[in-house]
Amino acid sequence: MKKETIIGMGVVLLGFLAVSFSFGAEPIKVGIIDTYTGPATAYTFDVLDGFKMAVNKVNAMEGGLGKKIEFLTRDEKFKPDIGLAMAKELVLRENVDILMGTINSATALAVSDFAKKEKTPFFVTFSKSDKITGEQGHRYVFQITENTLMAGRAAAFALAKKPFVKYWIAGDDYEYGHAIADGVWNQLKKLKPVVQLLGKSWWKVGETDFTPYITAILAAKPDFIIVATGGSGMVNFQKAAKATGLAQKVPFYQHTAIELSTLEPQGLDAPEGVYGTANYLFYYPDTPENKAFVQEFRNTYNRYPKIGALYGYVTGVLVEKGFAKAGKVDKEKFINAVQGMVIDSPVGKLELRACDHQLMLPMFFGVTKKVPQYPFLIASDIVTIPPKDYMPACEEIKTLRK
Amino acid sequence: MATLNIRGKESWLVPILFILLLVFPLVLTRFYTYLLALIFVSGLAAMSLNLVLGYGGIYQFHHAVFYGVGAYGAALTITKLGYSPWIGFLVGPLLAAFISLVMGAICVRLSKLYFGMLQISLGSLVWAIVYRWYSFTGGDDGIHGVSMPDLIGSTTGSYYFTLLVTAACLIAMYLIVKSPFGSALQGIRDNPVRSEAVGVNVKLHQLVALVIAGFFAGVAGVLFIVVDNSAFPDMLFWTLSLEILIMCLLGGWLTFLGPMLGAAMMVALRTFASTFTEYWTLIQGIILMLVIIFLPEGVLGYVNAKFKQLGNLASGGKA
Amino acid sequence: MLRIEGIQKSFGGFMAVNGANLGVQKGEIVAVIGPNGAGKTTLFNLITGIIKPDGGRVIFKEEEITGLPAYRICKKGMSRSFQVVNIFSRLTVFENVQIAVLSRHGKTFNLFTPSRKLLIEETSDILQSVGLTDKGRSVSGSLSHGDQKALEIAIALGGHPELLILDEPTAGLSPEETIRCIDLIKRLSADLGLTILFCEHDMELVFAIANRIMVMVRGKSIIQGLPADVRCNREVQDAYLGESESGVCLA
Amino acid sequence: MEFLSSICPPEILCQILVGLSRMTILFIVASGLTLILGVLRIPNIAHGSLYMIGAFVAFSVSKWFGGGTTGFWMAVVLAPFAVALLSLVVERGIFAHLYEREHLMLLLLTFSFALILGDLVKVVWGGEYRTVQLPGSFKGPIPVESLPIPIYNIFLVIIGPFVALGLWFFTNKTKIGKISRAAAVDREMVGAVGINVSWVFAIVFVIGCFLAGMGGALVSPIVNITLGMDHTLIMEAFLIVIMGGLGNVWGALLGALIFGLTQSLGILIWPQFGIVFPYAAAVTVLLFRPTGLLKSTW
Repeated sequence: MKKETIIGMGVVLLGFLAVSFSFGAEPIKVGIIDTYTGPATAYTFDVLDGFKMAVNKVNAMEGGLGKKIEFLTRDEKFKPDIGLAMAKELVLRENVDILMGTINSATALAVSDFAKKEKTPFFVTFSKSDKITGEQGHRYVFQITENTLMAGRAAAFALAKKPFVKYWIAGDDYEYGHAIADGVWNQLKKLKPVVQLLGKSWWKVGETDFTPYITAILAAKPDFIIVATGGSGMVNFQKAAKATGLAQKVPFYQHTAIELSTLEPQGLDAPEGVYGTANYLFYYPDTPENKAFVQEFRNTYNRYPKIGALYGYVTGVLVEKGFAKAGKVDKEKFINAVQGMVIDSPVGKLELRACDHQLMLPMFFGVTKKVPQYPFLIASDIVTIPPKDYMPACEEIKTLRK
Repeated sequence: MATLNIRGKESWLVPILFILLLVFPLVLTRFYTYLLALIFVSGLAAMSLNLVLGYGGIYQFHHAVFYGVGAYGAALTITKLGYSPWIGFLVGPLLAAFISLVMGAICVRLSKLYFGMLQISLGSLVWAIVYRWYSFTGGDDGIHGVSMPDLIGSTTGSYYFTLLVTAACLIAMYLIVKSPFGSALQGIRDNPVRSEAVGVNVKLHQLVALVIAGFFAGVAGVLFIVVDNSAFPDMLFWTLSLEILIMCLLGGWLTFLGPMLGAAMMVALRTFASTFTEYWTLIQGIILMLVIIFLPEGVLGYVNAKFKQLGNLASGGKA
Repeated sequence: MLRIEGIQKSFGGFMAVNGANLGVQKGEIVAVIGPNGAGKTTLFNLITGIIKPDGGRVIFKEEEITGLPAYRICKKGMSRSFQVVNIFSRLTVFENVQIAVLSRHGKTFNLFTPSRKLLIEETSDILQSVGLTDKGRSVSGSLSHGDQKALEIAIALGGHPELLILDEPTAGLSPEETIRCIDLIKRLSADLGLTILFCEHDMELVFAIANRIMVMVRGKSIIQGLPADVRCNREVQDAYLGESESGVCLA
Repeated sequence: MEFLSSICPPEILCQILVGLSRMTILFIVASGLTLILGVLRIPNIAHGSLYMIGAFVAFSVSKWFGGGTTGFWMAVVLAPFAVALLSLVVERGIFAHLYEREHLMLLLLTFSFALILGDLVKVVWGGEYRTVQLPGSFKGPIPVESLPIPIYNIFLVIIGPFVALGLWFFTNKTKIGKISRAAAVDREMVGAVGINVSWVFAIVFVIGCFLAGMGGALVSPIVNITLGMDHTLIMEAFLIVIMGGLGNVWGALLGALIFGLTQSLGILIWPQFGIVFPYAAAVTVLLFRPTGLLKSTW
């Protein structure tokens, strides 16, 4: 082996040694791993901005502990191996007290496993995997968003009251799509045994041309379609539904179809009459809390808050209140303080359930509609489904975790 | 030819480097220990590719398949079949070698770009299967929390395990490169027609090389499980394959240790660039572009050439 | 030792070799001559299995080897050099020859013994015989053209052949190098008792060393015989000189 | 139509028609890729990024002209030229100096461009979705046998053959096209007869990239324009090019046809594994015809 090679490698190693002497930080440090590149940003930017809004408020008025909250972001670019490495970097090098993120379920689950090992609280802000607080849940992980099981059950709850019998299931062929579809269907069959499934179609994630699938579905003549798409698939499918006229022929449901993230980019081109569920709508409920939140968000960022803003904001509040209640920057004390905590939010009081660390959010069910006051569609005929109606019971979680 | 020679006067540096690496966890923080382990994993994957790319001249475009199969083979053996991790560690590389044998047997009749294209198509099929076989592979969520034996469960433990396995693999690969098989392989790289004419069964040698490379890539996949306790379908996606190719190229694909250096550069760059900018792929792309334009033989290749030029290498000559 | 019967090969409708016949006896030096594009190199490629014939037979040591892959034909004791330098350009001169020697000893699947310990003497001997001993450590791609041509032959010798096939061994060489090359071929034949089949443009060289000569024109072998017979053959004169000047003996 | 529906059920007919429109976009992008691959020998991974940039530029242009019919047509016309201009700068600035490098180097070089362009798009347009409004005349479906086909898809199916004919005209009837075909076979020879090969290459590269931009512009009204839209597309385009035979434009058409149809019909046969069919088709083709269906220029 050549001398210079070895010397070179030695220099690299010494370099590592030199930079590794870092210092502990005074403020509360939150490390955020999320996807800030690609389609997912339609959701993740709002999480970050909502979180920032909460944190800035705390920092401006010296939060309960008298410490500032500092945060570091890492763009994992939807790659779980990189996301995991980044989480490790944040904990091992930056010594963050709290981890939060990410929209990618694979990353969320991997980081959750790491958080458990490192005994560092991890707030999952957008991944909808029901494994996070379900079978793979543990003391150190919290889910601030609804999960697929919850979303599916909530939708089934509302759909069971509709007259549709012959269903078709279609969706993005990945864990999220299947989980949503299974969530709706299993619950729907339980609530309304007469329903029948005519068939299923799955397409690859990122599919842009849905017309072939839609024509196949139309040929089967179902009463209703459960469309389990996520991310960019939401808008893509709605566009195709509009172009083929599907939206007028067969009603369909998409989780988050009524949500601003899906409707705003399409402007007035979005199809009307699409059923959807969402945890947050900036115009509903029409309460002072929500109005104040929307006003503040618009003042700061000059746009309407989407669903992610609520998740980010609530996480910021929980971090601040948790540490304030714990009385010191101690991860174990923080968890003891934050689990079971009830906080105020734009959608009312929210409880971070102690038994599985799942935030109990209300779910809104509605159908898309054009209105004169906005340059995009909004939800109408909104039904609020309270969390106790669709969340799995604590006993259920216990058996899942064994 | 730019290979490295251990017989020179500098051979004493190798044990010293190894001892340095052995004591690093005692002085480094856990993060740097982890980062080094990650570099070993990526580096081993890149070096296994370079066995066929740099030494064999085979355009293996989708090498990550074997890395991923190794990881999944181990992870599934441990989590789904419930065997001991040590058995999983064996199953991973063997499965990778087997997939490599099947894919190699199909692709090896083609050469250069056509080989690469067919291989990338086949590899994409393997990826698609892993990606959608929810009930078994966990689909796009991947597999998480693969439990490790206590001995190698900690950051330091996994570091030492990774270090030792990587070192063993490097020695084995070095021996192979220096063996008659390695000579024949380099002959095939330089001139397949002539190799055939001197009695070397080119396709068979290439196939064996592919299987060996697949095996070592599988070992790298297993080490990823050891370090990160997870397996993801992204490990089999074609973009990762190109990243591994880049590691070979950055470090120097005609040198033995170049890919390891390339991996160190890529991992370090990604880790540190991403701490101050979300545009780290931009930086990655620019560096890659500059290296291709100005250092076509990679960093280590360039350094070697410079030293040769300076005439400092009289003692490091080769047999 | 080698017999070729009516071998044929066409490339996209062009008959490169169209029924060539050839016989080589043990110990002979046989030359193949013919104008440019007569199909000499193609013929050699067909014999050594680099390309597969469309028809005809190749018989080597009483065994049919038609269409066998090149590496198997090589194992049977037939080695060749190439017209255009065809070496392992990133490897050293020593390694170039060693690959051929390792291959002949069937050691190329040996994974863990260092090459540098294997078959050193035999390789060195071959390098010595072609006069490249002192260049053993040079990277072959950086050699002069003359040395590369010598290396061409050395690689072919690495296979320890009974029949050595040389495709224009002196192409591109200076007059001095050509003389060295002629000496080398003669020595190989005399000292090692090699049977040699070669093709060449240099008529002087051909008539100086060949025992027998085969003439190819437009893919066909038109005559095979002693130098003296070939020299004054009418057909050969037609092919080389054009019909107007026939009646003059070649060279 | 009635004749067709008598021999096959309407939903299959529908799938075929839709598969054809999917094919058109793939063909336009892949034909540019194969042109560059055939003449310049560059496996251009950044081709997908150019397609993405074409779509983003189409968005910006359409917005500039206030959307609607004008916006759409201006976008479809101007976006490819913008991409062509960008590619000219890249070709003259960088690729022109590196043609002699190994394919592997060129492949990775274009990959480095894909990385750079991807982040630059993010710098310029941000990370959110963008959409281009479909002009009013293209809105809505027309029913074929009671099943709807969007008008825009039919428009695409019509455009496809025109692009193929245009390319055929370019490569066979124009001087530059003829030179480029000769250069694909023997670069030195063309250089030797005194033609400036370098500029021929530049023109071919720019045309290839123009097609990528055109694909992006044409697809922009029916998808949401987003970062990452290049990733799946470039893989599919490469498979099409390989299937058809490297450098063969008609091969790209054939490959795109196979790809589009196997994907559409695969959904009918086995919905869950619909996407496996085109990949399996590519592997099958290559198993039996390793150098592609039609003659490769390599």
